[in-house]
Amino acid sequence: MKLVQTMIKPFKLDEVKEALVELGIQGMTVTEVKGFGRQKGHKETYRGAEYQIDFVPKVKIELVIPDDMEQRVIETIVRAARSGSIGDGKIFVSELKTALRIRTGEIGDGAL
Amino acid sequence: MKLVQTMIKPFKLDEVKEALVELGIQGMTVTEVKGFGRQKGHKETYRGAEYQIDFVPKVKIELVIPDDMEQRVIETIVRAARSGSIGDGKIFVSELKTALRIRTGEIGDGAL
Amino acid sequence: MKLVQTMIKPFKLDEVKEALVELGIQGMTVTEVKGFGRQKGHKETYRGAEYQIDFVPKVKIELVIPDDMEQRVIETIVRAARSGSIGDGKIFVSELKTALRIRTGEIGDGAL
Amino acid sequence: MKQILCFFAWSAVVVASVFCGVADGWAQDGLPGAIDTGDTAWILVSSAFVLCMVLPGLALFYGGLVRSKNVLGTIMHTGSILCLISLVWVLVGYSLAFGTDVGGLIGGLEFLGLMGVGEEVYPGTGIPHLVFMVFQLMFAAITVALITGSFAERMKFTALLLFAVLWSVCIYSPLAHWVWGGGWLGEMGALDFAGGAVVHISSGFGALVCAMVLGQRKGHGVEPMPPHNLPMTVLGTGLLWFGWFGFNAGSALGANGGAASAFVATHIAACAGGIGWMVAEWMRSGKPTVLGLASGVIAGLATITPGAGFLGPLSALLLGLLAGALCYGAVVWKTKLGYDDSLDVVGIHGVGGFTGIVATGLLASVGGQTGLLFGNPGQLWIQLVLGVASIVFVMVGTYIILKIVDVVVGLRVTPEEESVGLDLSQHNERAYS
Amino acid sequence: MKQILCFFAWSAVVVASVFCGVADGWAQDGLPGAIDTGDTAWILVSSAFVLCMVLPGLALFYGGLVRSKNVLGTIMHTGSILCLISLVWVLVGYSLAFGTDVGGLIGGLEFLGLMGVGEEVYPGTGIPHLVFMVFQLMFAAITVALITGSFAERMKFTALLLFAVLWSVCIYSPLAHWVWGGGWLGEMGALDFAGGAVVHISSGFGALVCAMVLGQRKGHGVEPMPPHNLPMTVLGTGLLWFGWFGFNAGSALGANGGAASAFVATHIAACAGGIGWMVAEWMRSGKPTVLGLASGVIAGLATITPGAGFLGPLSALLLGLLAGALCYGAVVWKTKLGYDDSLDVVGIHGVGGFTGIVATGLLASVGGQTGLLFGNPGQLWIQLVLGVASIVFVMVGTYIILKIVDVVVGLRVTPEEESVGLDLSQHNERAYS
Amino acid sequence: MKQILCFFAWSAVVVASVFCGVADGWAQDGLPGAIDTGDTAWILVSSAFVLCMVLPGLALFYGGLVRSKNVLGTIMHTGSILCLISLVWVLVGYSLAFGTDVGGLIGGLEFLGLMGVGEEVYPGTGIPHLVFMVFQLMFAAITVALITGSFAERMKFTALLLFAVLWSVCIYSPLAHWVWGGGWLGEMGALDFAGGAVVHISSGFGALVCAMVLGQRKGHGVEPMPPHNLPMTVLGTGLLWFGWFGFNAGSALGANGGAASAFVATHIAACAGGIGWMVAEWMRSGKPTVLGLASGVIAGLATITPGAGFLGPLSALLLGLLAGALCYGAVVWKTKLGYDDSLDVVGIHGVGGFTGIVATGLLASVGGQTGLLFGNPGQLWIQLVLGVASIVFVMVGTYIILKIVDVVVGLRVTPEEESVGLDLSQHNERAYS
Ligand SMILES: Nc1ncnc2c1ncn2[C@@H]1O[C@H](COP(=O)(O)OP(=O)(O)O)[C@@H](O)[C@H]1O
Ligand SMILES: Nc1ncnc2c1ncn2[C@@H]1O[C@H](COP(=O)(O)OP(=O)(O)O)[C@@H](O)[C@H]1O
Ligand SMILES: Nc1ncnc2c1ncn2[C@@H]1O[C@H](COP(=O)(O)OP(=O)(O)O)[C@@H](O)[C@H]1O
Repeated sequence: MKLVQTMIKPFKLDEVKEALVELGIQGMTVTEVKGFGRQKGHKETYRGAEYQIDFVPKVKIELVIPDDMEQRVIETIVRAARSGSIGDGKIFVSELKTALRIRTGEIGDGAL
Repeated sequence: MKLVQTMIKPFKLDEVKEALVELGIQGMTVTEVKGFGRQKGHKETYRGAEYQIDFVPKVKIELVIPDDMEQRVIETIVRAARSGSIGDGKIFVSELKTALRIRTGEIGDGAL
Repeated sequence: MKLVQTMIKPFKLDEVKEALVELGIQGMTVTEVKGFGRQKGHKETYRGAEYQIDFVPKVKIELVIPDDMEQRVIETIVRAARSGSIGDGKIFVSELKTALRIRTGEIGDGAL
Repeated sequence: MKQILCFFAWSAVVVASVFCGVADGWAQDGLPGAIDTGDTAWILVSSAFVLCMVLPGLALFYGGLVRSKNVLGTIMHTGSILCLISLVWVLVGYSLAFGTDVGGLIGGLEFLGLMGVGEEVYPGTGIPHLVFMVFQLMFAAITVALITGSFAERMKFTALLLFAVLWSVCIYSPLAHWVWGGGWLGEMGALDFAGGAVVHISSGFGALVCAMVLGQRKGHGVEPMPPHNLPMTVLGTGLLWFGWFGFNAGSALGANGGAASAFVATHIAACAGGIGWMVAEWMRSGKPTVLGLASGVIAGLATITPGAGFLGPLSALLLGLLAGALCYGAVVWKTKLGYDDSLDVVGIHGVGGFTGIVATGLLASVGGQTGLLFGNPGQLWIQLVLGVASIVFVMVGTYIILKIVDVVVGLRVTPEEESVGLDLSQHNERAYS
Repeated sequence: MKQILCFFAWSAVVVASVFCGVADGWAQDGLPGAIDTGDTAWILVSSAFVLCMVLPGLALFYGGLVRSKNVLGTIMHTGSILCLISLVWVLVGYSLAFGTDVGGLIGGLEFLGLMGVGEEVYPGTGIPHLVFMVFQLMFAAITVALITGSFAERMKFTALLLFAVLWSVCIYSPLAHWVWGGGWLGEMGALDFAGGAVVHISSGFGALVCAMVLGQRKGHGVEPMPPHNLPMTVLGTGLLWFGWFGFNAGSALGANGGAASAFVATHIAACAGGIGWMVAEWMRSGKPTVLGLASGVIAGLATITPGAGFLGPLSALLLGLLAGALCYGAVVWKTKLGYDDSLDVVGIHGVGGFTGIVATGLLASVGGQTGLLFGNPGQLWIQLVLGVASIVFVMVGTYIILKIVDVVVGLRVTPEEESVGLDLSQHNERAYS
Repeated sequence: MKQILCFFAWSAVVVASVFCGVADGWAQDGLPGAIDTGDTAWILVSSAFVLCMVLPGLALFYGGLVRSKNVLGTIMHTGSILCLISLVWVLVGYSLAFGTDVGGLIGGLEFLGLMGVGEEVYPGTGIPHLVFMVFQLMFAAITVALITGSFAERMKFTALLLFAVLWSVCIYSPLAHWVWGGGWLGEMGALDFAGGAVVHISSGFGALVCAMVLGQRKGHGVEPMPPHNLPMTVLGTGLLWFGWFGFNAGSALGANGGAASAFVATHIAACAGGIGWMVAEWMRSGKPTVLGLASGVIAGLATITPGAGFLGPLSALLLGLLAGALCYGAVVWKTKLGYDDSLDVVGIHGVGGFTGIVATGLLASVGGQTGLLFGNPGQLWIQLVLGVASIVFVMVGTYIILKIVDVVVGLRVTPEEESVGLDLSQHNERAYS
């Protein structure tokens, strides 16, 4: 199994989710995060004091998938999340040892 | 060492924590996340417009443990987090290369 | 590539970020988390009822880096995040299979 | 469900249509001759102030104290009660409370649908009858809303509505009549300037019965249930305090010396209540808290309410300090008794209201009234009767109403709905997105 | 940009300096002889109440309904309009609305910069002229602020300022003159107690044109855009309700029977509006909501506004129920029409205001006025003229102004700015850190 | 600690008990003969309005500006001061400020514990003495609360309480006496309508000393410390504005032409202040901000305070614009000086108050007073004396008090407590769960 993590622009979340569901993905976990990268942040001003805020709001999706779906999942995410402008985000894939469904105790691909 | 990630129902957090502490776990990290899975979300209505919200609030626990505790930790989590209804969540385990305690510089199992 | 995760004290975030940027790191992802560890939490009192809160606010940084930077990154984090008091946090390192930049499709170290 | 709603909606429309022509014409023949513009201005303002106590005041005070999944449900309790009970008051409640006395027990029906309530001066005052009516309306609404704190986070919404209507008609209106509308308690000489018994004892002891009958929240005493937003509660506290000037000083029914005196006593008791609770908590648990200060202010305000027009400033100060410490004690003590009065209506309004009623019998010295310490021991006895009679009537009545409501629609949400929270399960809404 | 700002700032300073000596001296020769302190107290309070409706009331009501990235931008719309239009009113607007009538169409210029507006009694009342002026000022400010709900989350800030000034001077002031300032509609006998046409129709139908001209928000109808903070909206609702007592009952211009009557009708219609919307929503979509109750209250208040001083309590009740259900219908129906009136200004203020204007022609029975149902069929006709004339004038005028503003500074922010949100893109601020 | 608290609690009780019988009886013999109900209504309302400024107004205004770990601590500053200083005022402060003058410097002790302050008319007005007292009480409370903005996020809670009591008794009461209570500044003819010197200079320059003595917050100038909740600050701004009508127009002590004039000047200056700050910021940093508009409104209000009853509308407009721009400049300039006046009390209240005092000497033309520009050059000189004397007295006094407090309990929390935040470290509470 693979653990796919992807940081994307928040307003792309719905689109990416839909695309993955169409592909047959049945579960994912989403976290609100702040990203730092090439996309520059923004300035804020409070009573004349200016702050440079380097972190940009992003959404992180975590997705555990069977090995054979890796390629398709990556392609799907890229397709749905790309806007072409800086800050579209990254996909990181790593190996996963075990997955287990708490409710039933199922293990492995069946637990996803 | 292993990295155990588990997504559970928020109101189970205290129970799971207690059970893990009893087992001898001394550290963990908790994140509020939104989960998408078989458990269906809910509807919301605002001035006559209805939205289907697919994401359910979940809590993610991250736990780094020595290799030999893997089995016991998984069992403990399952026992404490199971309510038997859909949405009880998942446990994902992966390999970890290094752990280090910032304060002391200790490395490996001693850092946990 | 390596995935470095580190849980640190929130007020150390800026310092750690600066130090990593100096080292040449160009991206990272930050999440607000709650940590449980040796650092004890705190008490809260509401209308005479006292609650022991075990979780302490922490910040988690996720960082994907080329293999050869691992040592320098760890040292940099330790230097910037250490305050010497309990609760300074942990660094966890694991292997990463793939990294991909959504905008350009670049893969591997070039995507970071 | 739908049918019932339809039915209610339609009956309201029909009944209203019938009265419409009759009453609305009727109401206009009062002569505005002796209206005092200053008094009228003050009671109009006071009525608006009391509205501000209910919404947004109380709604946010309570809303901040619950968990975030229940904040809208909690606000909805107060909001829907305000709307519904206002209409009930206009149609029935006012007449039952302030219609011509029938046997010392209840008012007559001559003011149903506000027939005959117009712009003419209300006897004994310089304000139009309509102004008196609407000022009293706000009291009727807030009293029922106060109770909801005791069953927060678990009451079914339909049950709430039914309970509110029955309680207002069967408990509040009669009690208001007994004390203020020419009923037996008022005739006895009982003193309740702005509602220590009518408002605070009734809501406080009604709340006690509610907490006992509905039972604890899931997880009570096991999970921590900290307030989700204390600044919201502070905001509510501030608005309650602000509005309470209308509540108490408005009860003088004019912008006169009595109002001045009640205004000052109210403010002093609020401050002293806050300090009293803060110091007591500081001494017992080592730290003063914001919620403690806020709770003490409300305790002070509830306690001074019955005596606001009768106590001098230093008596108010003393009573306020006492109220703060006492209500803190009651709230701490509650945890030992095991009932789950979620937002401490009993400990603050029940205890505060009763204390105030008794204290008025001791300390009255202003507004032509005197208590035991100023040479009139009889008053204390009357006040005790007032307090005890209110408690007994309210507790028995509330119990019966709850049983009826339970049979008709059921009191509690399901455990599943309770863990999801009232916001989503009862209203399909989330507070924060 | 900078130059324009500089220029505006300096012209203001220069103009003001010139008037300063002249007008400020002038204003003082009124005799305070016949001032009634009670009436004055009430209208001072009412003016403050209406301020409270605008800020914090409306600002938070709207602010809670938008997404969190736009909350400051939304608040800023209301806040900056309040500041700017108040000054415009003082310099020009008041005179255009309430100066000596010129041909039934517009007021004269004698009150420019408040020249001659002093402490002397305003004719026909017991209050100083300045108090009348400032009470009216608050109405001028809130009307423009109401419109902003229709183009929330996408209007450019410079466009907003320019639009507000033009709209206030070219639409609000003339309309206020027509109805209240001695213009042709008032002369015709049109009844608009507190601004059903002048305030609610004008903002509601102005809003319709704005929504159509500006177009939908990015993602409208595709992404869910739930309110980011409903307790904030409830707080706004409560403050609007509270302030509306000043708005409506203050329109009696004294603390008299008329104020009493308007106060009661206002409260009843608010409550009935809340219940009406709640029941309608409950029946249609299965659950009552907090936002529904709040919206119904506002609908009830908007609808009773023109008739507050003319309707009896039961008529108010009936009208309120109707208003709640009707406005709910309008809001549901909107989604089918496809224009994006973001915060439902049309469905609530437009529909409510027009309904109220017509209902006044039917149900008037108080304050010396009668409607069709009380034997005066002519009034209904006049009311229809009032309603329709206001709609036509406002829609045409708003369209022209928007086109001008579009040419001069451009109406909408860029798509990029829109997805970042107004807070950061227009104001370099975030609401929550 | 506990003993000290015990001791304080008990002494309060004992002292109060003693006065109780004496004073509460005493207070009742005033004749309510010449009370004007309209004036009384207005000042009762005004007192409530000023309460609303303190809590929830100022508490939330400040609370929104700090980091979320300090919001309760910040609110607690204002809340506890309100409670405590109200009691201090009742027991001692009022008498020191408004008792019979002793040598132009201080009031006599005849009103200790409100002895002899009753329902009788206050000389020269139509309101009961108690109403005058409670209106002044609110001023005493808000002045001390304003200062807390300068040492937000780092003051020890015990130090705060001790500081507040000493400052109120030793600085506020004498200063109020000098200007309003028959003291030397008032006798000189100094004009301070509603507290430019007594309230704003005193809190602003007291704040300056506090910021300097306490030193910077940890991380000041290094970490960004953005406001954690700007809508909360906007809410506070709205409530402050609303309440300020009571503050300024209430200072006419009646519902008369003077109140009307002050009300209008207040509103205009607030609006102009907002615009002034907004435009200045827009020009300097490229974007107008919500916090800028809000700050400008407060600056305008603080600046018009001393002249509210003496300036005409266009003078108010001009002064407001100036106030906004000037205070913006002061706040920007502050960052260069290096002291950490966390919430800009100096830049807004200090600078605004002094500007207002001087401007009154220039622009006064209403209410029987004239300034330099209207032919009375002497007034400007008197105003300068008023401003400078207040500044010197307050700065020296505040410094001494801080040193005493530092010795007795220590001023600052520990660095550890500071990084945890005041909410948890001082009060064991968190604002949001
Ligand atoms: N090396 C990295 N490790 C972890 N997260 C990263 C890394 N680089 C980028 N990210 C995440 O991806 C987001 C997008 O990256 P950014 O460099 O801004 O844009 P782009 O991917 O278009 O080059 C960042 O906001 C951050 O959350
Ligand atoms: N494939 C997956 N990858 C990542 N997270 C998942 C995955 N499947 C489920 N989850 C997480 O587990 C939670 C529970 O899953 P769900 O399918 O709703 O219930 P159950 O585990 O009882 O079948 C989800 O809300 C989501 O957070
Ligand atoms: N075994 C673990 N697995 C996951 N996270 C951990 C683990 N141990 C500690 N942490 C994280 O590191 C933080 C600091 O740990 P703690 O034991 O409090 O201090 P220290 O690192 O100084 O011993 C914790 O708050 C938690 O977020």
